[in-house]
Amino acid sequence: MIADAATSLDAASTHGYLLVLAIVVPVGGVLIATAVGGRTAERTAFAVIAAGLILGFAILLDVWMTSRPLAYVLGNWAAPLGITLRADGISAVMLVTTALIIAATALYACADFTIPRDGLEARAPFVFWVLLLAVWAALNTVFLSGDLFNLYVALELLTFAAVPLVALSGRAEAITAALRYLLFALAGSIFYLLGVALLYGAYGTLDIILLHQRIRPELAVSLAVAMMTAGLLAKTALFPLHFWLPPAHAGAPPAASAILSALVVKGSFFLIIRIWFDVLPGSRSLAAAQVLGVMGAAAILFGSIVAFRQARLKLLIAYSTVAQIGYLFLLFPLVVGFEGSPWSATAWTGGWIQLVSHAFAKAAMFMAAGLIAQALGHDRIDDLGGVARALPLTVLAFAISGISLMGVPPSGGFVAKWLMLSASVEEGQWWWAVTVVAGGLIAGAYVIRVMTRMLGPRLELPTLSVKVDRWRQSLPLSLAICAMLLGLLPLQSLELLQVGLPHFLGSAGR
Amino acid sequence: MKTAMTLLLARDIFTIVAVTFGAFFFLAGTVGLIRFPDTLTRLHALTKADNLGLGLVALGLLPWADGILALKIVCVWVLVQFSSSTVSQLIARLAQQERPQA
Amino acid sequence: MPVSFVRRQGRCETMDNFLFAVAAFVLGLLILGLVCVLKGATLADRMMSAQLLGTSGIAALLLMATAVSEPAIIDVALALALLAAFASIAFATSSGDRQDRE
Amino acid sequence: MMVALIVDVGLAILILFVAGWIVAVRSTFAAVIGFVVYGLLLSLVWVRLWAIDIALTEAAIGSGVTGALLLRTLSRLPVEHSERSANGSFRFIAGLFCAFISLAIAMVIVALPEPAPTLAPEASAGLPAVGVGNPVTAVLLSYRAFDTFLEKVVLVLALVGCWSLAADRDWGGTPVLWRYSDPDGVLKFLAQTLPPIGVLVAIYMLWTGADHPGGAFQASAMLAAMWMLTIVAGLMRMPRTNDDLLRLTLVSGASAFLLLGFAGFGIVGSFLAYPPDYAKALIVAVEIPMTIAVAATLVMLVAGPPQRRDMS
Amino acid sequence: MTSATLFGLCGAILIGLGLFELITDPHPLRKILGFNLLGGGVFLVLGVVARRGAAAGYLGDPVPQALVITGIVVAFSATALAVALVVRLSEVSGRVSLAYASSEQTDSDGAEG
Repeated sequence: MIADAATSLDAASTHGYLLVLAIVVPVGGVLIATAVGGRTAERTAFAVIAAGLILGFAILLDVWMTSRPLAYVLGNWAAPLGITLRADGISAVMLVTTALIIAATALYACADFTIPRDGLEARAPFVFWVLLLAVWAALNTVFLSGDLFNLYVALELLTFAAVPLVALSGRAEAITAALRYLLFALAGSIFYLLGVALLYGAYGTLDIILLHQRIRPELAVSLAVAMMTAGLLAKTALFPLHFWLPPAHAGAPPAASAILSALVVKGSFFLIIRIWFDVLPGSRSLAAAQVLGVMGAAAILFGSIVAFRQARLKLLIAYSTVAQIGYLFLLFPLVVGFEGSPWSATAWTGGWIQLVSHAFAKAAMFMAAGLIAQALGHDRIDDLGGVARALPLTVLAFAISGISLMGVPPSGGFVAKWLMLSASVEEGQWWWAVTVVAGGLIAGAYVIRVMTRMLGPRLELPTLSVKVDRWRQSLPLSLAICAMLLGLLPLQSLELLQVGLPHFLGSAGR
Repeated sequence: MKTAMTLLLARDIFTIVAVTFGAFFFLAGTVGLIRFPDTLTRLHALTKADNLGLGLVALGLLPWADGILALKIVCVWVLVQFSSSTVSQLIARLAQQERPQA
Repeated sequence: MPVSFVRRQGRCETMDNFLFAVAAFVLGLLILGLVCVLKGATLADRMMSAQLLGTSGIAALLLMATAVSEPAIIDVALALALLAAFASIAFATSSGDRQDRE
Repeated sequence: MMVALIVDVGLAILILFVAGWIVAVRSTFAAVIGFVVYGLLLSLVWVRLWAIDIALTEAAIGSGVTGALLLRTLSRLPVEHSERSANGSFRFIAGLFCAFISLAIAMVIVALPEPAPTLAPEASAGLPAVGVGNPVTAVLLSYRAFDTFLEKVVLVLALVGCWSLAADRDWGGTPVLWRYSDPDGVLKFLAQTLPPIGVLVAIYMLWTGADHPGGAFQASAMLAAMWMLTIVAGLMRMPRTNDDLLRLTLVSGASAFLLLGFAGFGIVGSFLAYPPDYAKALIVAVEIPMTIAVAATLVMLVAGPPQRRDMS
Repeated sequence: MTSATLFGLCGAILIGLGLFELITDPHPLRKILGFNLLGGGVFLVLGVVARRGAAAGYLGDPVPQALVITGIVVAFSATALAVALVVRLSEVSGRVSLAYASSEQTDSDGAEG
């Protein structure tokens, strides 16, 4: 498939302009919102969201129908001199996931970040709406760009959009968390850039497909990929580089936490996948993949256990993100270990379902936690008693997302973990299977711990400090249901995930 | 032919002499900076010597540049002269403010 | 527009080497002076380092520009002349601001 | 050329010395000054690597604007108390780790392929279609214009992020650069005489950037420095952050790019493509708002979040 | 050894020094300086790649040169944002330190909005 794409490198697809629009529309929104400010920021955001949803689905549909990646050559300058945008199966899936979650978050955030009727611009709403669009623009660029340096600029765009969201509350802890996050992210992207520099020095191109054709196994490549991976791991917050994540994600406003945990960390993960499976030639190092797998396994166990011990709901959810990121990295040993076997395709599909279902479930969880904290005025887990009666839909949303995180059928999390489990057993890498099961059990423990408190009898009457609208409660619920529905998708449709990929996978997913 | 050669030689010698003297003034400025006892005298040593040094270096390089480029070199020198003389006044003021405390 | 250096009109490699060597010499002095200045405790001393920086850097750039016959390097020197002045002013005035505050 | 190599060795040693100084020195103020020196030396290195465009950028940013930014920061922080991480063994292990990384990079650099792969011929071949003579400008504004476009957005976002750190009540207020009493009027004199020259030089750089080293970003840094000078001297006022004109100016660079991109859609059939006959004119046309926008952004970034100090 | 290789090695060492400062110095402003040292080293490596790619009458490959210019602008923006965070942190908490106030869990009420 990659060979096909390369021969047609200069021929832009008929609907390639969709890719440009997917990036440029949110960027235009950022510019308009910044320039005009006031109430326009919010209105622009919703106009962009409507357009973005349409664009996302249009791209997905095109890739699905044609089973070929979309491509667009910017400025008519073909690679290696110019930049090409490409959408393969995984980009299309991520585009739609992002659009849906951003849309839900925007609806959710309306109540928190309304711009006052008098039209006077206020700090938090202005910053939130501008940066929401900026995060989206950055993520879409990460998913669509086919050029390693352009991806660096996109990564920085993502950082610059995400860090102020963390600091939005203005409290000292939030600012500390934001500063730590920024320093980690900057160090990460500068090492990514170093890898890009070394690859250019060795092969004279930044285009992913051209690089794939030219690259040979040698020292420069190993070092460059190691640098890039290490840098991106710091941004993805894989154990043991996760320290910045829990305070940053827990300290942000709930709408921002949802975006950060569900989407932003996935941006850098997506890039690691690009480098490992699109840039590198067939011979990937199994040893390096095993190292990533071990770090992922450690993240699962560590993150789950620490999550279980948290006293505050938002921190629990943030540590659960650390753990769930770990699952994504099991993809490396499972896919690299048995390239060409159908089981590697199984693991591949499992990894992506995990990513998407975690995105939905985690966004839903943070939103639910935000509503609970708003209603009760706190988010101490021990004092959640009786909240189920006050906010039934919210608690239901939390429960459904919890089911997906645990990996109980019929959720998306279940399918993901089941596919990974079967791949690791069939490939004889049973230790990953043990980790997956253990992680699921601990996740069950922390979700059940929270649920028993929520459902349990109240010790005292929960005093609702704020009344929460029912439609607002329905937003996390609908995201949670999305995570659930992923488990019911017919698996044939998941071949979309392999469109445009190098043929390292076996015939088809099972 | 011979005069041309002499002229070229004279140009070389001019450059070497001017640039060497320029470098010498830079050296003198630095020595002053190290050896002089208090801030104001150090400031004096540094600014005077360095600006003279830069002027001589620029002068020595002029024969190798033609037209607008020579003008640019002169501009650079004038600009440095101008800004450094005023900035050193700012520094001197600060040094005076500091003195009672120091 | 004759914006160029007089290329190779009787200029020998020795001259280029000489100019290079002077550039290196000036840079060496720069570091020497800088270490001394930074050891000094007063703000004024530290600000002098900015001055020193500007003049020496510009001199080195002029010398290098001539040695390699690249007129665009003079533009770098021109930019530096203006921006070094700005940096010195920032040093002098913002540090004063700090003193006033405390 | 033996002497040139010796100069390069000397330059490399100087840079490493200054970098070591920045790491080792206790006083943060001294480290900041060291960093300005580092920028200057780097721009000399860029000259030696025949990258004059980068040398100009580094001189403008490294010694000018970053210096002002860091100094302003120092003047706003409480007096430093140098706390060193006492953990010697941690420092030792970190040192070993960093040395290992340096070594690995060095090994790869020494082993880079010969002859080196390059896009210089392609860049050169494309120049007639772009209409400019400076290949770096062609890369920045045509071949990889999308990078430059996103980079302008990065600048806008950095500023929004910076403003987001204001206190709620200060939103829409005016950022403060720093104040200087200027008893002798020396600063006023400088602020009246230097900026005209600086603006001329900026225009020259923008203009010459099409065919020779120079360009929009270097010109913006120059404009920004001159603008800050007049503000510090009290000759101009800092604009309010909710000023409509300021907001429009800040986004005008990226917006001009966006419009140009869509024009390319309509006229040439590709986003960010230039019609061949008007390429150079369009490039200059987009560079002018870009220069002003970036200059304004740089000034606002140095000044920091808005404040409302009604008492002064 | 050519000048390009020499500066490449210089860049490699700068990367190590910058990373060391970034990891070990507790003062956030010094960490930011460390990041900039590191960035300078990485840009130098790119510049060396450019210089080695001299061809077609150019003394360097213009593509990596342009990348460095973009990179410098991005690094400056990053520095400005980081520095603003440091200043705000010291205004809000009176400290210039990356350590959290108490333990990781703060004892504030945890309510948002």
